[in-house]
Amino acid sequence: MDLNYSAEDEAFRLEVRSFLENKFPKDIGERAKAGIRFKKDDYYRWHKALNEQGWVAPHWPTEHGGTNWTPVQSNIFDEECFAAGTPRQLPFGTRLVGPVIIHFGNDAQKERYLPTIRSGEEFWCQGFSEPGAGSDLASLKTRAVLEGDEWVVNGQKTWTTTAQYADWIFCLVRTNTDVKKQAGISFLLIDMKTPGISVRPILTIDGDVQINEVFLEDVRVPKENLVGEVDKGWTYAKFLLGNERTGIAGVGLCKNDLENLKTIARSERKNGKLLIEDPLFQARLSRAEIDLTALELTNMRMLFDIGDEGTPGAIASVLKIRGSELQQRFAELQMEATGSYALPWQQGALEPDWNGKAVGPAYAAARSPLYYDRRKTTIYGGSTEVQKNIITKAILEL
Amino acid sequence: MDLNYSAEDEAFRLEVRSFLENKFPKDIGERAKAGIRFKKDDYYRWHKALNEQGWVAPHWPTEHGGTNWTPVQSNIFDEECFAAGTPRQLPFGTRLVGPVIIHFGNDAQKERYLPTIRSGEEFWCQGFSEPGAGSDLASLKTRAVLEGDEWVVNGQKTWTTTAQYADWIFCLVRTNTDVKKQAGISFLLIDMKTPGISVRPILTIDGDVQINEVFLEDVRVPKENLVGEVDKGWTYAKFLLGNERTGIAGVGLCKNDLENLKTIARSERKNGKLLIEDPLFQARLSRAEIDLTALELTNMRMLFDIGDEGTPGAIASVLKIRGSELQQRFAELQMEATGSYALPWQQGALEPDWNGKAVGPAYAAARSPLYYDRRKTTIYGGSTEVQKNIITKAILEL
Amino acid sequence: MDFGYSEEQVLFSNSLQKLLSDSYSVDVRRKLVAEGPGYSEDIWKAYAEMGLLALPFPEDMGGLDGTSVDAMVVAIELGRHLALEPYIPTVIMAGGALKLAGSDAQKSDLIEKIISGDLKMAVGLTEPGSRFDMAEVSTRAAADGDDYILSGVKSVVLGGDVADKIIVSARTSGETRSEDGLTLFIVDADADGVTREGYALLDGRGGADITLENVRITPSAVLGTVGQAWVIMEQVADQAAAALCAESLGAFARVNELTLEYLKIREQFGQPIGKFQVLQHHMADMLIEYENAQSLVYRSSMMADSDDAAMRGKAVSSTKVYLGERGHTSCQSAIQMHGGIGMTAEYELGDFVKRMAVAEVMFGDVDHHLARFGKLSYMSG
Amino acid sequence: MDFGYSEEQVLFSNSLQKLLSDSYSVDVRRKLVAEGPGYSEDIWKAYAEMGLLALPFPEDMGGLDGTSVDAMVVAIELGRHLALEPYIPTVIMAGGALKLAGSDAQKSDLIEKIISGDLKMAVGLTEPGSRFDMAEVSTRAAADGDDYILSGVKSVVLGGDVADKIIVSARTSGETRSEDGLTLFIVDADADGVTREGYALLDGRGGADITLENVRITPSAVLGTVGQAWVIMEQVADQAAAALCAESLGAFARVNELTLEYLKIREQFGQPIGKFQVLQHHMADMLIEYENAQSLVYRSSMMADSDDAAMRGKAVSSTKVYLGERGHTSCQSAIQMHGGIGMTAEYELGDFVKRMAVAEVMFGDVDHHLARFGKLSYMSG
Repeated sequence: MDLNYSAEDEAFRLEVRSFLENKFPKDIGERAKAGIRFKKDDYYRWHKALNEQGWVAPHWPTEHGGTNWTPVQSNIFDEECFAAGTPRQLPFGTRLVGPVIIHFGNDAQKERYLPTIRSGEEFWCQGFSEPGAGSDLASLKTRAVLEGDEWVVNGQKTWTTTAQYADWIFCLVRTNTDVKKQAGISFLLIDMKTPGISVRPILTIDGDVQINEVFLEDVRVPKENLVGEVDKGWTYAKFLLGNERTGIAGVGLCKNDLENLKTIARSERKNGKLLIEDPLFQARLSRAEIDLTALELTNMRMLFDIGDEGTPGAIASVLKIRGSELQQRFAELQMEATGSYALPWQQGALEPDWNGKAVGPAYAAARSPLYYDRRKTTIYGGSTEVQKNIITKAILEL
Repeated sequence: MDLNYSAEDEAFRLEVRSFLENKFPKDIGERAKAGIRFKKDDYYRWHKALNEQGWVAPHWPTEHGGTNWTPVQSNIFDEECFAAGTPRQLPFGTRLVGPVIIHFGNDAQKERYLPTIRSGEEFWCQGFSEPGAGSDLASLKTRAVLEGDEWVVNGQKTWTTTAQYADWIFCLVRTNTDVKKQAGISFLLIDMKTPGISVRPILTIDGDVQINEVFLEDVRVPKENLVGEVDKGWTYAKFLLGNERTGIAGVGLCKNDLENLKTIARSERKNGKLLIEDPLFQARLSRAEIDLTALELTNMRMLFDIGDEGTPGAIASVLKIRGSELQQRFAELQMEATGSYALPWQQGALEPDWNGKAVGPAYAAARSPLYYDRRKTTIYGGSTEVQKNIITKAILEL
Repeated sequence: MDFGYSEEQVLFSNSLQKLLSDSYSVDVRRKLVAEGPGYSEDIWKAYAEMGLLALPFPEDMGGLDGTSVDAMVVAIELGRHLALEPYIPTVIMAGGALKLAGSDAQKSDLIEKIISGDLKMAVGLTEPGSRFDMAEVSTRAAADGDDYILSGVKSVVLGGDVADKIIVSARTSGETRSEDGLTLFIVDADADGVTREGYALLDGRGGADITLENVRITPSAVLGTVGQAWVIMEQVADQAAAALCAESLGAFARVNELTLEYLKIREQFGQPIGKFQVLQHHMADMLIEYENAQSLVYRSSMMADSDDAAMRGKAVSSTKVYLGERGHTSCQSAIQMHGGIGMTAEYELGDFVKRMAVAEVMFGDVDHHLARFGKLSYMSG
Repeated sequence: MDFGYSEEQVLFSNSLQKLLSDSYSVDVRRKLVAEGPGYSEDIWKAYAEMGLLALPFPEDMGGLDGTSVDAMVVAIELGRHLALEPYIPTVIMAGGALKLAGSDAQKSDLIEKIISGDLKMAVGLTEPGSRFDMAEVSTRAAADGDDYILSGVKSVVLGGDVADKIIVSARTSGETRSEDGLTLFIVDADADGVTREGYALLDGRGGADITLENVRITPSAVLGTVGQAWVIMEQVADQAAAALCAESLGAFARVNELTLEYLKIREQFGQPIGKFQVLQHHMADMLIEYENAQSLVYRSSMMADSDDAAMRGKAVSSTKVYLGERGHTSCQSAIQMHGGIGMTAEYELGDFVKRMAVAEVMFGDVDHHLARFGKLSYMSG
């Protein structure tokens, strides 16, 4: 038993740091620290820097550009990125659809899609959820009917993150209504420029527009855009969701939050002393930091346990539950620490092009939006309730 | 809207106080404050004092000795009793079986049982729960078969509080196995001296022996001991459980606990100051007191809402849930406040006849036992989970 | 003991409810926030007509002589319907301060205008960096002959964006965090040296930071006794907090209603999600919290008029703590049980949640009131 | 980075597990508690034979040169099987203090006897009224020639009921709550002036209050440098706390196992109660808490040997806080889900719950370690 990183790992950490120091655009990092929203271009520049370094899809097989990092290295990479304030690498291409194409796609699909996913020339979004199919994803209703060489798709997707930036969408569609609901689903790649697709942005309670409704009306998709076999899409979706696990705990994100929180608590004053010295506040801060330490180690233990096999068990649900709760907790504590100045709703101050003067201290404007935004973490990617159901079945066997 | 007591209520409170001052045996109150266990005789002496005052069964119809108190007066009475440290009046006679006999019993039963319930000459216990029938009470298996003029009873009851003191037990027994489980249950009164009854005390985690298993082996019970109609016992049981509600919140108990807690927190020292001045402890104490204030008022609102009708709605479940949680919380805080001296397990010091010297401060010995004893409050009388199921059905209609 | 509304209160509550339901749709409200002025002048006039603005004032000034409980009855409806108008700052706070400390001239000058709907006011009692300690006042009022010259900043003043006059605390003597030496002044919003930075709060209501730079105040605008404002400030803040809590309770009721309704209509896995026991129990918890919060709101509203500062302070702080914690977690449960739809701004849930969030922080957060409750309860005896 | 047991640790763990399962049934344990002496001398001898008592000591003294992680491996099993023997006070605490501060004479005199199982020891670092502050020492050690005369009381000394020798802290100089001026002394339990009041703790293990009345201590029984004991006391207490947490983790594992098993076998309403979603999710919460507690126990055990007091203190206090809160609530859930059966002393659940309760309070409760963590983390920078 040994909690220390190996010398190789430490060297790798330095390599990552040096890359970030030299290649990650500083202006993006500064905006991130201030809670300013990212632009599409920010995501793209970051993606490009990663691609140039050969680190854009580390978990892919090496023949497709993967890096063969150990889980511990992946974790170090994530940690350093968060500390530097990089945007989250949008997961839809490299993390989600990429592996599906690699595992289940045919050679033509691999040739067509993988290079532009790597380069970032084409952005992807995910068409899974529907208005009537959230936690119960398999009840989705979007229909795809084969007419000649084309699938004709009709339906509606929702909660589609960054659909407004996306060139492609990968969709679960119903291709068979005569079988059990999981058995009639296929996995389809659709060009967002296809006629019949319209995107309606959804304003969320944090005041941002990141998610969308995507309407599909007689959208004609070439037959060859179907991945794998028809009606086998549920299998691919489960594979994809299983790959969403690494980094699911959000340890890097929380560590960054912790630093922000400490900064705020060392700026705010209470009863003539620093807020961080206030016993009640300090106790809450301590608990959150202790929880984070526990989560980080549990995450490490999981990485260690799965080794190179790459398929974490249901224990990933433990990480998702606790990680998402902590992400919320840190946002909440930052809002609390900010006091009254968390109340003015300064949406303008969060836009990249804003030039005005924010009310209150510089950190104030983004605190309430962050708090409300984070409410989603226990909902998306399988809600806390769904994760506990998974634990119940897979670990507890109840 | 007015939170103040009426002049009549205030006068009543003084009357209760004066009664307690003059008629409640002082030695019992002192033992209660110190957490010493009650003896059977303590219960009896208290019962007798109440009976002499005409207050032993206030909620009974006046023709049977009831007092016609308003709900607010009942509440004042409970409060004052707790403040004085009286034993809980054992509910089995006056509170539970008494009203069932009054409502559903025949004249002979009323004449036979009500006087000795009032006088305390005969103590009762409740034979409802069985090893296989806890939350799911209706699945009880104890059988009663009519043979001539006698019911022959076989089965086992459990969690039977103070069965070791009881002269009589009222039992739910299965008299019909061919119908829906609720429809085959009868309500039987059984003399504890009947051959075939044996009582096995159950030691609980607080170190006390208050509950028992009661074994019934070919117990022959006169036919006339059946209350109401055969197979209708479930109706009477529901009526009985509904009557258990007044005082269910345990406000008086908690107020007494709060005073004990403050006394401890003013005796214990931390960092050279009184524990009650410690910000973390004080915050917890404050929260508990605020919760108690809210509960007290919610209890009052409920009493006000039901007025004279006497049948609280499912809102009583709200009181049971929160009240039982607070009873636990106050026990927990007292244990916490006591610090290390809550660790020695000083069972002897809690017995009425003990003459030794306790380790640590006088309040220490009873703190852990109280904490463990109180774990039962969210289990018995319909567990918290069962209460939430009731709220779900009756109030939320989900 | 009596927990019911009086007949008058029932009538008042019903007519206010009708006014707000009829004229205050979601769209109307959101447009007022998005396009300004952040409240409805028409509805303000309607309040005046129905006597809402006269509620707490003595009959001889044209008021209705209402109590804090009457104010609660109003505030619950304002919260339920997310009304935006500066009722609390104008009527409860400034009105309360005038009632408690105003000279006859000030009263006759200002109260009539408040009642008629022609005057909006606000009260600024906190400053940047003072957190929730109203005694930590850096704003200085320097005597200059009979006048005072005020300089300082008042932060996050509820209703300060549209107030015609703002009552501010300033230090006429004493150390920065002393309760002695504080004085209240009535400042014209457009007086020389007054700058205000108005903004919407996260629930859409208006607030402002008020900067005073050598603002000259004549003796007629000194409110109450010089150096003795603390008692008035505490009582006004308690009445405001009690009213905010009542608003929050109104919003809480809607949070629960919306969530319960959603549990019944939203289907997943072939049944309404309200059939899942875990969600049922979370909803039961929200009901329990609401019932207990209601009890405390009743109590603090009943005590908000009291001049027994300790009793009143304990009651108000209790309610602030309880709603600030349990209302808070109930809102989180509500969003969680709604899932994605709860995250959308279009759906109304978020608006109620944010209304409760403002009530949680304004006039002191949970920690502030927890410490205050503790001090009042355990530190004196 | 490596989270697995070494081969030796696996072997050790397995053989200890076998010893305890074979010889330590529920009935045996309860009889030892009820009828005395509160632990098993036979098992103590077995510990000695398998090298458990030699674990932390250097090889040249006959020890196994084990680390705190090895101690954790042992402690987890002791907790899992509710072993009663004074392993922590004798081997971890007294052994640790001797290793850190003992003179060669003291080491060669005492460590060998500990290893052979012929000497039991305890360490008393807290006093009545000092709560968990080990610096608040009222016990005085007055110099008398080369000797010291000790007077004072040590409270709730783990294993103090059966210890042959007790190491106590006493003040040789300085103010009552100063970290300076403390000295450790090795006191014979049967020395003149020593009274001990032994008792069972709520988990059945033994403890004692030790009263010292003019107890004469010769120079050979002074442990470490006079007046400089604080550093040793902190490290010993941290190692003890880390071991107690590991024991608690072992008990926690059993609490979860028993509860999960019960959910599967107990039927109500025609199905195993584990089919109810609310209970499923409570059980899932207990699993989550256990996994995270395990991570922290690993970490604090790994750091318990460190002489970086701040790092070590933060790690140990983290674990104490986490287990003290989350283990605590998990135990409450466990009893709740068991219902009536969880309240009975006959069923084993309560024994594990009480073991965890002792670990929660001993060597500092949650508040104590929360404040310590905060001080070490946020107050220096």
